[in-house]
Amino acid sequence: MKLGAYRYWHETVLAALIAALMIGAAVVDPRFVSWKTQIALSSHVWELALLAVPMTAIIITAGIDLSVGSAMALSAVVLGLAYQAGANAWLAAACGIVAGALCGTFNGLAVAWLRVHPLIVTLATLAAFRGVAEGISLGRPISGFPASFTVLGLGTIAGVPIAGVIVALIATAAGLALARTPSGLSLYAIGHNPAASRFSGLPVARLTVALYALSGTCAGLAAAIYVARRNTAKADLGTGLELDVITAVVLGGTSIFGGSGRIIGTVLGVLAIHETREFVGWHWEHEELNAIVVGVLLIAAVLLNRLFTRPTR
Amino acid sequence: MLLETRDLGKSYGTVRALIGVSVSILAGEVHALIGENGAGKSTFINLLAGVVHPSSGSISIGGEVLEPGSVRASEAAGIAVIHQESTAFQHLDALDNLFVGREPRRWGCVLDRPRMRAEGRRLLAGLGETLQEGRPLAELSVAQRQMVAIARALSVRCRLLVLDEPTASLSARECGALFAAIRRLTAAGVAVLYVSHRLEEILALADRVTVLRDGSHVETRAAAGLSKDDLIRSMVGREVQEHGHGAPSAPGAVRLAVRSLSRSPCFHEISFELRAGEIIGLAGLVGAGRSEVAAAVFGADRPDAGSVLVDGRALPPGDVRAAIAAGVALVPEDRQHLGLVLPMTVGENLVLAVLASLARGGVRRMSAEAAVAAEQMKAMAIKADSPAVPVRTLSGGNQQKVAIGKWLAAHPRVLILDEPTRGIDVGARAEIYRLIRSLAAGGLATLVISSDLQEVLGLSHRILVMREGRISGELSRQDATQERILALAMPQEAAVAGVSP
Amino acid sequence: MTGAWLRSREAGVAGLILLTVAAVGTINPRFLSVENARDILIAASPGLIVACGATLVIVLGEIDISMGALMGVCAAVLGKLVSAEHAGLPVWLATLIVLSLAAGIGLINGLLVTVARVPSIIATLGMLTILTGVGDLLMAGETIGGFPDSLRAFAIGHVGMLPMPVLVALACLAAFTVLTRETALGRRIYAVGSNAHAARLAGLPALRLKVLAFTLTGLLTGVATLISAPQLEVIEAGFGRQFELFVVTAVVVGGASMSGGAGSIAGSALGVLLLSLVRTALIFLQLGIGATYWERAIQGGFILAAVLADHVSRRRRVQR
Amino acid sequence: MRHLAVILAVLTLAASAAAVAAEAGAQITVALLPKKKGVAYFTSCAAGAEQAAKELGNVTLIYDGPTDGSPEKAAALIEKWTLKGVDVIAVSPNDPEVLAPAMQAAMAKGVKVITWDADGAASSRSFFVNQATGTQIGEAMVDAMAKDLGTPAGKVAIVTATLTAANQNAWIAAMKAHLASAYPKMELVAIKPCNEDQKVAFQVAQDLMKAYPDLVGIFGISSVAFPGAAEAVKQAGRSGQVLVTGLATPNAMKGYVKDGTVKSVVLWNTRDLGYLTVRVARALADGVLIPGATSFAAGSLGSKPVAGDAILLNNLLVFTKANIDQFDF
Repeated sequence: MKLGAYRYWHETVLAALIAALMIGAAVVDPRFVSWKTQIALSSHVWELALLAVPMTAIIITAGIDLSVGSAMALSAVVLGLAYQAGANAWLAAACGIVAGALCGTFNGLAVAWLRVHPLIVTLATLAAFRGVAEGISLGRPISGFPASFTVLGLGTIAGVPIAGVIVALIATAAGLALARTPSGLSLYAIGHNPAASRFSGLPVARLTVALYALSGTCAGLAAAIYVARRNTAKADLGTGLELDVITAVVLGGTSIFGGSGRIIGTVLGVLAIHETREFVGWHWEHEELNAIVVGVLLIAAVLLNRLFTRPTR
Repeated sequence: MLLETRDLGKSYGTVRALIGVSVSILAGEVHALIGENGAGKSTFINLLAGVVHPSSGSISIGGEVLEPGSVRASEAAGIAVIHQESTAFQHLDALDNLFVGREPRRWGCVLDRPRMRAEGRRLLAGLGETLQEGRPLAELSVAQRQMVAIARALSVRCRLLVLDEPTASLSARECGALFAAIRRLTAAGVAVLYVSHRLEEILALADRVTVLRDGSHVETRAAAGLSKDDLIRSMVGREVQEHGHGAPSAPGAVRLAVRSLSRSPCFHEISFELRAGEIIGLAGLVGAGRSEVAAAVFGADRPDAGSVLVDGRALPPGDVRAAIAAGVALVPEDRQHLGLVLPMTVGENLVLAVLASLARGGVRRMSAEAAVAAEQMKAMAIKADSPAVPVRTLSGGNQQKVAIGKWLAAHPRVLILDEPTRGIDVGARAEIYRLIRSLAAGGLATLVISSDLQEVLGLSHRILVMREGRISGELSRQDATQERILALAMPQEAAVAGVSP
Repeated sequence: MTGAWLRSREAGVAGLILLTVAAVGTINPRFLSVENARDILIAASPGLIVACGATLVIVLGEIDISMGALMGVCAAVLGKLVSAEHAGLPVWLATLIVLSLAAGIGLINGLLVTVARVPSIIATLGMLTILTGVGDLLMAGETIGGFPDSLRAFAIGHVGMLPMPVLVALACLAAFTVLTRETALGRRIYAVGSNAHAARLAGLPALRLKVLAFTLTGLLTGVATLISAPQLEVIEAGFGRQFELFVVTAVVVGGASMSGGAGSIAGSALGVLLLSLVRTALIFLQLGIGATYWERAIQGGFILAAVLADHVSRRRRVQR
Repeated sequence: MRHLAVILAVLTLAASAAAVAAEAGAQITVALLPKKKGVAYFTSCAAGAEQAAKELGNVTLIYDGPTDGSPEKAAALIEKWTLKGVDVIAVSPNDPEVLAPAMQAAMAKGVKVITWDADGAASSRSFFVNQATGTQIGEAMVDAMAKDLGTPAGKVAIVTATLTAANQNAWIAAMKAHLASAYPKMELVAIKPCNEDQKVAFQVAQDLMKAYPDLVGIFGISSVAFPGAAEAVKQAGRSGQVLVTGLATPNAMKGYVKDGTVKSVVLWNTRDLGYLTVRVARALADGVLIPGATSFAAGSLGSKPVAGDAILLNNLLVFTKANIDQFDF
C-alpha cells in the first residue's frame, strides 16, 4: 500500500500526539493519568464534544455555525424559565431542547432558503440568541433543580458518567450516519459541490436545514447537561464556546472548505484539546497558558496535516 | 520566424495532453490551430501563455528561449492570450478589466485614469464597441464582455496574439469588426494564433493551418486551396462516414411533452414532444437557449410559464427531485461543476443519484452500491483502476462516462444529454454514440443537445433547431443537412457576412 | 451613474443610518448635537481604521479574526514601553515598536495563509487564541497607566476642530479609498478576489497581495491601538476583546462578500458607523432600566435584519 | 505504680501534643481562586496572600483563576484542585450558583472550602472571609455618592460589568433598595453594561451624560467601569458637576481623585483581605478555627472578630484626596 493511499493519517498522528502527551503526563505526575482523575475531569468536555459532532457535519458541507454557544445559553434560559413556571424539570429540559432546535432551524432556513453565507447568518445570530437569552432572563441565574434531574450531569452508570454515555451514543450515531446513510454521503457531496449535488437530486436545502436544526438541538441537549451539572441556568453560559468547538473540529482533520472530515477525527480533536488543556492546567496552574497552547496546537495540527496527508476524506 | 516550439509536451499524471509538438509561427501571419475537442489545443495555448509548465520541450520566441511556466515571462516576450473560459473580473468595470495587471500609472502607483479612458475608448472603438464605464462586467452582455477581453489582449503591444474561440458568442457585425482588427494587426507584423471550430472563418482568415489530433501534431500547411472537407479529414483522421439511421424501429408513446415553456430572457414558447425510443437532436448556436431549456425541463430552473409533462403527468416547476422521481435525467454540459463531484470516488459518483433507493431502512447497503457501480463501470467501459479512485483523476472521456452512467443507474425514462461528447477523444466518443443508440433502441426517450452538427445528424431521428430563444424549425432525419441546420440556427442577418472581409 | 449609486449597498446602509438618526433625533433631539456626533465618531475611529484592512482581506476572499487579541497585546506592549514605572522609552520609539509588532503579526498571518496554506479563518483563529494568552501574560494582572502626555495627545488631542482619532481615521479612510479605487495595487486586489483563476492568467501576484492585506490589517490594528488605548488613563487586561467580531460584522453589513471581489471602503465605514450608532441610540431612547436587558437582542436583530434584507433584495435584483 | 501512670500519662500527652503540633505545622497547599485572574484588584489580593504564606512558611499557595471570569472555568479549577488533593480551596465565587455543586463536591472529598471577597451558599463552604457583604458594599457606594453630592438629589446611573455578573447584580439590588429607602430624591435612570470593556464604559458614560443632561452621578461598580466612567466625565470637562464613585483599587483612581473628578473611592484593603484569607485557611487546616469561635488571631492584622461563620475584615475604606496617597495597591 502506498503511503498516500492510507486514509487515516491525520487520526493516526493525532492519536500518537495524545498518547505522547499522556505518557509524558504519566512521567510527570501519575495521578493525572489515573482512571479516577480522568473520569472526574471528563465532565469538563461534554458540552464541547456534543457540539463538535454536528459542527463536524456542518463544516463537511462547507458551512459553519458560530451561534452554538449562544443557542446553548438561550436553551438553558428557556429550560430554567420553564422550570420556574412550574414545569417538571425533564419537561423543562425538553422545552430548552426545542428552543435550541428552533434556533438551529432559523439558521438553517436563512442559509438554505435565503442563501445567506452561513458565516454571516450565524455571526448575526451569535449576538441575537444571547441577547434574547439575556432579555427573557433579565440576566438572572435560575437554580434549585431537583436531584433527580442533576443526575443527567453528575450521575454515573457503572462508573461512567451518564453525560458521557449520551455523548458517546450521539457521536457513534453521527459517525455511522455520515459513513453509512445516504444523507451522510450527500453531506460530503454538498460540501464538495452543492450545484452538482442538486443536479443529482440530493435534497440539498432540506439536508442543510436539518443539519443546522440538529446543531441547535445538540446545543439544547448540551444546555440541559450543563444545567444539570452546575444546577444553574444563566444567559452567559457557553460564551466563546463556538471557537473552541471549531478548533476541535478542525484539529480533528475536517477541512474548513468542506467535503472532508470524520467523527472519529473530531473525537480525537476534542480529546487532544481536552487533555492538553487539563494537563497544562494540572501542571502549571496558569490559565493564561491554556489559550497559547491550544492556539499553537491548532496551527501546528493543520501544518502537520499539510505535511503528512493529501486532501482526501 | 517569430515563435518556435520544439518537441513541446505536457502530461497530467498518466494522461498525455500534448505529445512532442514542433510548430513554427511567422511574424505577420494568421496561423490557425484546429483539432477536435481534447486534441490538445488548450494545453498548447496554456503552455504558450506560461500558465502551465511543460513536461518536455521548449518554446523560443524571436530566437530566445522562453522561461517555461511563467505568465510574466510570456507577457514580457510579447505573447498575449485571450482564453476561452471566463477570465473576466466580474466585479470590476470594463476599464479595469482592460488594464488590470499592466495599468498606466502616474507617480509610480496612481492609476492614470484619463489615459486609461482614452486608450480604452480607442481600443473598443477599433472593435466597434463603446466603453461602458463604472458598471461591473457582470452587468454587461456576453458579447460586450468578449469584446472587452479581446480589447484587453490588443492593448498589449504584443508580437503574438492568441485567440481561443473568440467568435463563439459574437454576432456577425462584431465578428466583422474583430476580423478587421486582426488584419490591421497582421499588417503591422503581429502574428495571430487563431483557434476556432468554425472552419469557414479559418479558411477565410488564416494563412497557415496547424492540425492537432489526440495531443499530437498532424500537419501544418498553407490554408490556400484547402477545403472544409480537407480540414475535417485531417482533424478526424478518417473519412467522414455515412452516418445515421432512419426513424426509430418502433416509435413509442409520448414520454416527454413540453408545452409553451418560457423563461425570460433565455427562451420563449418552447413546445415539443419526445417519444419512447426516439432521439431528438437540439441544435443551435451557443447562447440560443438550449441548455436553459434542458435545465427548466429538469427542474433546475423555474420557468415563467408553460408546463412539462412526463407520461402525461405535469411536473411541479423548479423541482429537480420531482423530475428525477418521474424519470427525467440530465447529463449537463458543464460536467465538472454540475455533473460530477470531482473529488469523490467513481463508485460514489455512480450511485449518487440512486443513493436513497439503494438504502434499506435509511442505511446504505454497501454491497448493493458496489454492485451498481461495478455494473455501470462495466456497461460504460469506464477505465479506472478501481471504483475507489477519485473521478478527478480520470480522463475527460471516462469522466463523461461516469456522468452518464450515474443516470443510467437510475433507469431513467427520459434522458437529456447536453453536449455529451465535448472534450472527449474519438474513441470514447464512438462508444458514447453506440451507447446512446442502444439505449434508444431499448425504449429510452433521448434529447441530445449538441453544437457538433455531425453529431446531431449522426444520432437524431428528428432535429429541432433553436435561434435566439425560440424553436426556429424542425427537420426530419431525411431532410436535415448541415447547411439547413445552420440556416435555421444563424441569426437572420446573413450568417457568413462576418467571415468575408 | 446616480441611479446606480442609489441602488448600491452603500446607499442602503447610508439610508439606514439616516433613518436611525432621524428617528432617534425626533424622539430625543439631544441626539442630534455636534458633541454627540463627535463622540460617536471618536468611538467609531478604531473600527473605521481596522475596517480598512479587514475590507481588503475580505475582498481577497480571506478573513482575519485576530484583530481584537492583537489590539490587547499592542496595548499591553505600548503601556509597558512608555509608562514611567516600566521601560519608560520615548514615545516615538515605543510607537515604532508597537507598529512593527502589529505589522509583524499581520505578516505572520499572511504567511500562514499563503505559504503554509492554512485556511485564513483557522490561521487567524489560532492567532487570536495565542495572542489572548500572550496579552494576559504581558499584563500580569496589573493595570498599566502613566501614559505621557505626548502619547495621550494621539487619543484625546485635537487638530483644529477635529479630534485626533477622527483625523487619523479619516486619513486612513481617504488613503484606502484612493488605494482601492485609484491605484493599480487596489484594482489588483479586487481582481484577485473577483476571479483567482483569471488573476493567475493575468500574472497577478495573488499571494503577495494577500500577505500585504494581512500585514496592513495588523499595522492598522496597531494604529487603532495607538489612538484608542491612551484615551484612558489606565488600561487593564482584556483591552480590545471581541473587537474582531465588531469589525467583521461591520464590514459584512457594509456589503463586502465572504466569497471575495465585492466590498468597498465606503461601505465598510458606513457599516462601522451604523453599528456604533446602535448602542448610543439605545441610550438616547431612554427606554428605561428593564429594556437594558434587551439591548443585545436589539443589536443582534439589527445586524440580522441588515444582512438578510440586503441578501433578499440582491437576489431579487439578480432574478429580475 | 502511680509514678509510672503519671509518666505514661505525661508521655502520652506529650506524644499527642507533638502529634498535633507536627500536623499543625505540616506543609499544606492552599488554592486561592479569584473571580477573574488578571485584574489589578485580585492581583493585589494575591500579593497579600503571598505575604501571609511567606510569613507562615508552611503554606504552598496556588493563585489561579479564569482569565475571562467564566464561572464554568472557575468550577473546573475547583474540581481539578479537589482531584489534586489540595488542603484548602479559597473561592471568590464569580457565580455562587454555578460554583456551589463543585464546592460541595470538594467538601465531600474532605477538602476545606472557604469563600473570600464574595460569599457563596452556606452549604458550599465552612467559613467566609468577609471584607463586607454585598449589601454593605452597595450601601457604602450610595452613601458615598450622597455625601459627595452634598444634597442627595438628582438623576444617577450605574455602569456595570455585564448584565449577568452575579456580584454586580447583588450590589445593584442593594443600591436600588438603599436609594429607595434612604435617598428618595436620587433617581436611578439607567443601568448600562460595559461588557468588561473599558472603552465601552467610557463611551457609555459619555452617552449617559448627553442623554441625561441633568445627570448628577455615575456609579462605576467594577474596576473596569469606574476608571472608564471617570475618564469620560473628565474629558467632557464636567468634573465636579457629574460625580463618579464606585469600586476600584486606589492606584487606578489616584489621578481622578486628585483632579477632583472622583471624590470617593469605596474599597477595602485588598492586601489585607488576601492575607487574612490565607491565615484563615491555615487555621482551618490546623483545626484551630472551629465553629463557634468569636475571634480569630490573624497574624500581623491582630485579632479579627468572627460572626457566626464569617471572619470579618471590617475595614471598608473610602479613599479621598486626603488619604489616597497612603495606599499603594
